[in-house]
Amino acid sequence: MQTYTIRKDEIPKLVEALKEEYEVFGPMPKRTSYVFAPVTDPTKMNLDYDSTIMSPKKYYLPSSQTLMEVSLKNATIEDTVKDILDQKPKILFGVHSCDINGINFLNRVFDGKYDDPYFQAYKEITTVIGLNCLEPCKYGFCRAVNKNFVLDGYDLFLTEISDTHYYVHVGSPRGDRILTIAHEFFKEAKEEDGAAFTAALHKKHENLPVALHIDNIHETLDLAWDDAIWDELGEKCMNCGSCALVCPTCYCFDVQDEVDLSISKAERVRKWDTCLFYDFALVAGNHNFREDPPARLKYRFYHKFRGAIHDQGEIACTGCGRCIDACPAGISIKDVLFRLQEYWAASPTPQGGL
Amino acid sequence: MQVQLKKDNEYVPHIAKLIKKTQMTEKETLFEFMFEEPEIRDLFTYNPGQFVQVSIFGIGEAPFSISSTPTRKGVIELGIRKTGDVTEAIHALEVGARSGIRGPYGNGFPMNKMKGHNLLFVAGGIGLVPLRSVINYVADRRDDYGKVTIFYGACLPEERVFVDEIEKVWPNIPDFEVHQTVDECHTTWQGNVGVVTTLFSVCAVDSANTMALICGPPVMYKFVVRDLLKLGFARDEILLSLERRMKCGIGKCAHCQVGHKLTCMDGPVFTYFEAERLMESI
Amino acid sequence: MAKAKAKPKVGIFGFTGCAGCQLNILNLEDHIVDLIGLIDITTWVMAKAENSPGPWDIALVEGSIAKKSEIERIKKIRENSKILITIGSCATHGGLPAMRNLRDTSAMKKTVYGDTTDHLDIMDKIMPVSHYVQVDAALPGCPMDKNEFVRAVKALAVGKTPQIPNFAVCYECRIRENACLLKEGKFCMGPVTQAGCDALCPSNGAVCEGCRGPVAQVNWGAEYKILQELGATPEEIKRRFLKYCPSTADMEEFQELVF
Amino acid sequence: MTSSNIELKHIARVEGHGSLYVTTKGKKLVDVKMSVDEGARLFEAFLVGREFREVPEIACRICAICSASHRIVSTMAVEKAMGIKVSEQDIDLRRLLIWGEYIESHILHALYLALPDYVGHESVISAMADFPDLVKIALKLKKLGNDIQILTGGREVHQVSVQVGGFSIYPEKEELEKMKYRLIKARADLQKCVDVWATLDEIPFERQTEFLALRRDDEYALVDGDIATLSGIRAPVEEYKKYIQEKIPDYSQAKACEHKGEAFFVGALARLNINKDLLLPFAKKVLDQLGIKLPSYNTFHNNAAQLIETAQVFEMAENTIERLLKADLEWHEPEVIPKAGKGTHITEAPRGSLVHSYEFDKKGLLTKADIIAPTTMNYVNMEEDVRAFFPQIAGKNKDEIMFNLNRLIRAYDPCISCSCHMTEVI
Ligand SMILES: Cc1cc2nc3c(=O)[nH]c(=O)nc-3n(C[C@H](O)[C@H](O)[C@H](O)COP(=O)(O)OP(=O)(O)OC[C@H]3O[C@@H](n4cnc5c(N)ncnc54)[C@H](O)[C@@H]3O)c2cc1C
Ligand code: SF4
Ligand code: SF4
Ligand code: SF4
Repeated sequence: MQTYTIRKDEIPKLVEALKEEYEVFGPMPKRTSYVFAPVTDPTKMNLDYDSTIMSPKKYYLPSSQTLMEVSLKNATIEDTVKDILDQKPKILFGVHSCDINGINFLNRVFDGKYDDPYFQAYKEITTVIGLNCLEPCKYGFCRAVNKNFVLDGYDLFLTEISDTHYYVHVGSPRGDRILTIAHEFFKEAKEEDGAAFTAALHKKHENLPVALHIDNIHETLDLAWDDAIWDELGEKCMNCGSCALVCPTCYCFDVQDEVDLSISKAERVRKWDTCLFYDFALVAGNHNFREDPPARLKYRFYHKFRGAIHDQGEIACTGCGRCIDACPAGISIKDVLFRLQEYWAASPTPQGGL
Repeated sequence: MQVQLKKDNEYVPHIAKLIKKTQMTEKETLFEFMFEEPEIRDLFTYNPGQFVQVSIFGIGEAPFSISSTPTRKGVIELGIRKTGDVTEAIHALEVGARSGIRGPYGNGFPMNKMKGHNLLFVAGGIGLVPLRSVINYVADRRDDYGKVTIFYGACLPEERVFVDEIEKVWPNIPDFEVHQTVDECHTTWQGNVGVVTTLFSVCAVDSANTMALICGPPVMYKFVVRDLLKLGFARDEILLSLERRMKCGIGKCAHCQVGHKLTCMDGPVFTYFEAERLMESI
Repeated sequence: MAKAKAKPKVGIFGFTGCAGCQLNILNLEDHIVDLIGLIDITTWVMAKAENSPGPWDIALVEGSIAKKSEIERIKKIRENSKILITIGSCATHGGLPAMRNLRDTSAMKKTVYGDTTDHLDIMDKIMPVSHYVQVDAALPGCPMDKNEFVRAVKALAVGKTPQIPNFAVCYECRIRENACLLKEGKFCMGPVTQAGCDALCPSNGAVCEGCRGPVAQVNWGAEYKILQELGATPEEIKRRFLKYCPSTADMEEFQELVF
Repeated sequence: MTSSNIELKHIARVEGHGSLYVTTKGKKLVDVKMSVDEGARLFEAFLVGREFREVPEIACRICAICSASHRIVSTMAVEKAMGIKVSEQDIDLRRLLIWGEYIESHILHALYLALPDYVGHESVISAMADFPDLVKIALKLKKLGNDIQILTGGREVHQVSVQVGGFSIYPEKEELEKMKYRLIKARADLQKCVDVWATLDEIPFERQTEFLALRRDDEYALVDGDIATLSGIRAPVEEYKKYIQEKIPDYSQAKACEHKGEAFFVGALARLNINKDLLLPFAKKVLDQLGIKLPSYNTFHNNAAQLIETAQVFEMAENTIERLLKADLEWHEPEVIPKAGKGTHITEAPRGSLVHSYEFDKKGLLTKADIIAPTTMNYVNMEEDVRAFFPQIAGKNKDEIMFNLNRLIRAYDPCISCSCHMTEVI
């Protein structure tokens, strides 16, 4: 497998070069934090970012999206899949492993017996340039959930091997395409680069220790159904939904019809929804399957660590830590998992913290 | 069995015309829809217990169980209660109006597995809508199934749906037995009074080689199941159709998650054995 | 398919308030022409000289009921309208003027007008419009959000119930990708406030002041703890909780709080 | 002779609820009473005990139409009380916000509320059918004003980003550039409105009165300056009580303002009369085109004055943006420490001088507030104008009298909600 290196200080030039063919998005500063945003000024893109407020799921499942337009006169329906495919191709620059895993998880949801043509269209037009995390981020615990590495889901993947260089893996023909149009920035990796890459991985594993084991989490949850922790958390949680919105694997959505002011056209719009909201399990006749706010918080955990195993074959958490950062009440999923772990006696806890 | 209608975009409904409206009660009406495209009309088939998503463009979309039986092709019958925006808009449709239908979704009842068994139907109120599909299916394939007992309960006599079939059609089918009850006493009502479980004392139910199919308001399940278990029904001989909020119908939006399963994909029909293991199911 | 009903007759009424919600209708520069095509505004004293005495299909009511004569007026409007919608926090929750509910109104009158106050028609307590008449939908906010208003009008025009977000401002704040201000140590009311404004204030770097009123199933206790940990005094928290919607002091959930 | 009453109940197309009661005997006018039908909100009372940071946020809710002015004057009064200095770019951003408010408010008043009378329509809504192009231009101009307020204040009504000590967010430079471009392009639109106005029939009317407005020597004063009158008084704003006296006239219970025991006028015409020497070229051109001789004592000229001022703030806005684009615009958290103190500030709201005066205790809680809004100041003048104008229309039928009185009151652009401490008359 051919690998490459690229100079860090050439990244802004690379971005400029790619802009002709692609719309480039990357971690850009916003007030006290970072967000994935159009890289208007490539010198402002910061690949040393800790985390972003929102995960890149927004490029695959926008927070609000028109699914189809219906003419109310003659009921002709036009979906918007083609509009997505017609967009300028996108590059997501500097996506961490946890987020690539998040996209892979969503792909499991939006594929299957019924595939979701919108998600698939976004996937079609999006090139992902991944970025290895060699240092832990403030709230993340990716290694505890085995999401600090990726097997696939990226087109190029960068690993910092020195103060001046990244090591580059090519993950797909789409990644190859970038090498073709911007070949002047990529050098074929030499032997010592390969050695530096191995050293970088070592460093990564030293830097991302793990004290949390979630192998038996679904069984742990079985045991914890009546635990006091849910009431305790329920008291703190304001069901504001922040955790679910920023999460790279939360995908619940609502669908609504909206008409235009001349009432000649209707749009069917899907919008992010969260299981923490009052309406989420509310049905006609005002029957609510999860009326109590704490029941909804608890449900989020059960869906992530139990339901998702059934539906998608893996837990719905990549350990990105965003929900911890986002929660105004200071609820930490990591702490909750630690506490639940105590339930499961057989789960050994090695020395050293997370 | 089922032919899957293959579509590029599962979210886009097919256009269907309302061809008949029959008011059943103050709030419930039976709607007969027919797909506009003949091709879809031919291909569209379903399993009793499955549901479709009906669109009133500009208002919204909502799930409804198919109340007709696939043994009688042509129209899709939906028995719909007026409770909110979409259902009110459906009720306001005039014959000839076009709306959207997509589906069928969900698993439906295990019609093959049920072959050769006696069947006990326990329906509450509008819960008869999906069960009617099974009942008429069984009526049309009479040889495949054993004895049929139908328990139907409603709050008030005037709130019963499909009264004609309950009173005139089904009792006349060989080996069919129908019992009804209402919750509240009513002067013109001659029949049984009490919740649907009181019918267990009116009519002896033999659990041997019998499967029970239940559909009704959420509160009903607990009590009916308790009685069925007492009568000796095995947990997997009791079939329930669950209701949850639904948006997509195809396993994406996650609203209908119950325990670790999805009502729209793994259900809406579950055996009691399964349902018992699904947290918060009933 | 949604069918456009005959153009509904709409009356827009101002009670005691700053007229900001009515002004926000005028501020719909991009939509006003279409809006006039969709509804027939037969009464609107602020913008029209010729005004119909009713009846109306939809009455939009702004402002608080701050004097006795306004009670009669609102009742009359209700009798003559099929649908009555409150616009803004004054009409929906009593608004800022209802701060008097928590104080001694006669002393307040004295502060403003001196000793001769007997002839004034000033009610001691300001209640939401829903206290006096049935309200079919509410578009809260100080001022009401003009986009939410357009959505509501469109919904009504096709016979749909206007959507009231049963979730907190944080939903919109997250979607607009703001870093949480509570995490910056600022006293944001977003988690206990009903969404619908597109998290306007946090997106402008300012805390949510709670102008849209409490969200469904509000968890004031949790917000109280957070603010306290950030250094707010109980009096300060109470002031914040009741600023735009002092009438919520009557809510059971509020009375359970210990200040 | 029997006396009869003319009641303009709920004067239409003004902001807030006001009524005018005129009693006549034959063709003679006996009594004029302006009344405020708005319920009292007791702002000055419920501001007491609030924290200094939220005072401007609450105070701007006195009136939506001049919420930006209320927000700024209140913020500046608080800052004066606490001795807080803000940066040059903060000052410029606040000024830009006010220019936006002027555009929006003057266009709203002159073209939406006042103009329909001149062209035979009951409202701008009905005028849409006959004058679609003009209405479209008016909408566009109004939107421009609002967009400037959104850009600098976060919202067109009740701004959010103006904070004591600075701002909670700054606009992007690109957005400012775009706004400047829009302003330059919109000059042509404003010109079209002026062209239309120039063709309207003038209503002849004159009454000698005093005019009061802010004045500074380097600029057409709108955001700060000294108190000035046309008759030549000039004094610092802190001395406002000497020149603006609140009293309860013996014929009514309303609080109203007088200057040296006489009625006086505040608003666009007052500013123009007092600051005519400081108009920028665009505004000067508009003034010339409309052919108004200054000083003017014709209240109806107030609407034309609004258009002239709109031209003035167009140019001021362009200049302010120009200066802002040269600043760094790096946002910083406002730093403020509460302190006991007194602070008074006056700005010119679009409809006239606006006074906010506060006292705070050392925790930064407000102990006293005095707010005088322009409509309160104009109140006595309005009644005097009605008396002076009446003979001119006394011969007309009742409908026409009402129509003309309505117009006169509307010429003031009264904002009755903002009269935060007017009491009822009747
Ligand atoms: C599998 C299934 C089969 C159903 N079969 C029938 C039937 O045969 N006849 C019938 O009258 N009703 C049936 N329902 C219930 C029916 O879907 C609701 O009455 C309907 O969604 C109410 O929509 P609305 O817009 O009128 O009400 P609103 O309360 O305004 O609902 C708004 C939205 O909420 C969701 N929603 C509300 N209530 C329900 C609900 N009970 N179930 C799922 N989603 C809901 C829908 O997405 C709907 O679009 C069924 C529901 C499910 C899940
Ligand atoms: S649950 Fe929290 S930590 Fe896990 S993936 Fe979602 S946001 Fe990240
Ligand atoms: S800033 Fe306020 S509204 Fe936004 S997430 Fe934080 S608490 Fe919620
Ligand atoms: S963010 Fe809060 S204060 Fe601001 S408009 Fe929304 S609800 Fe009102």
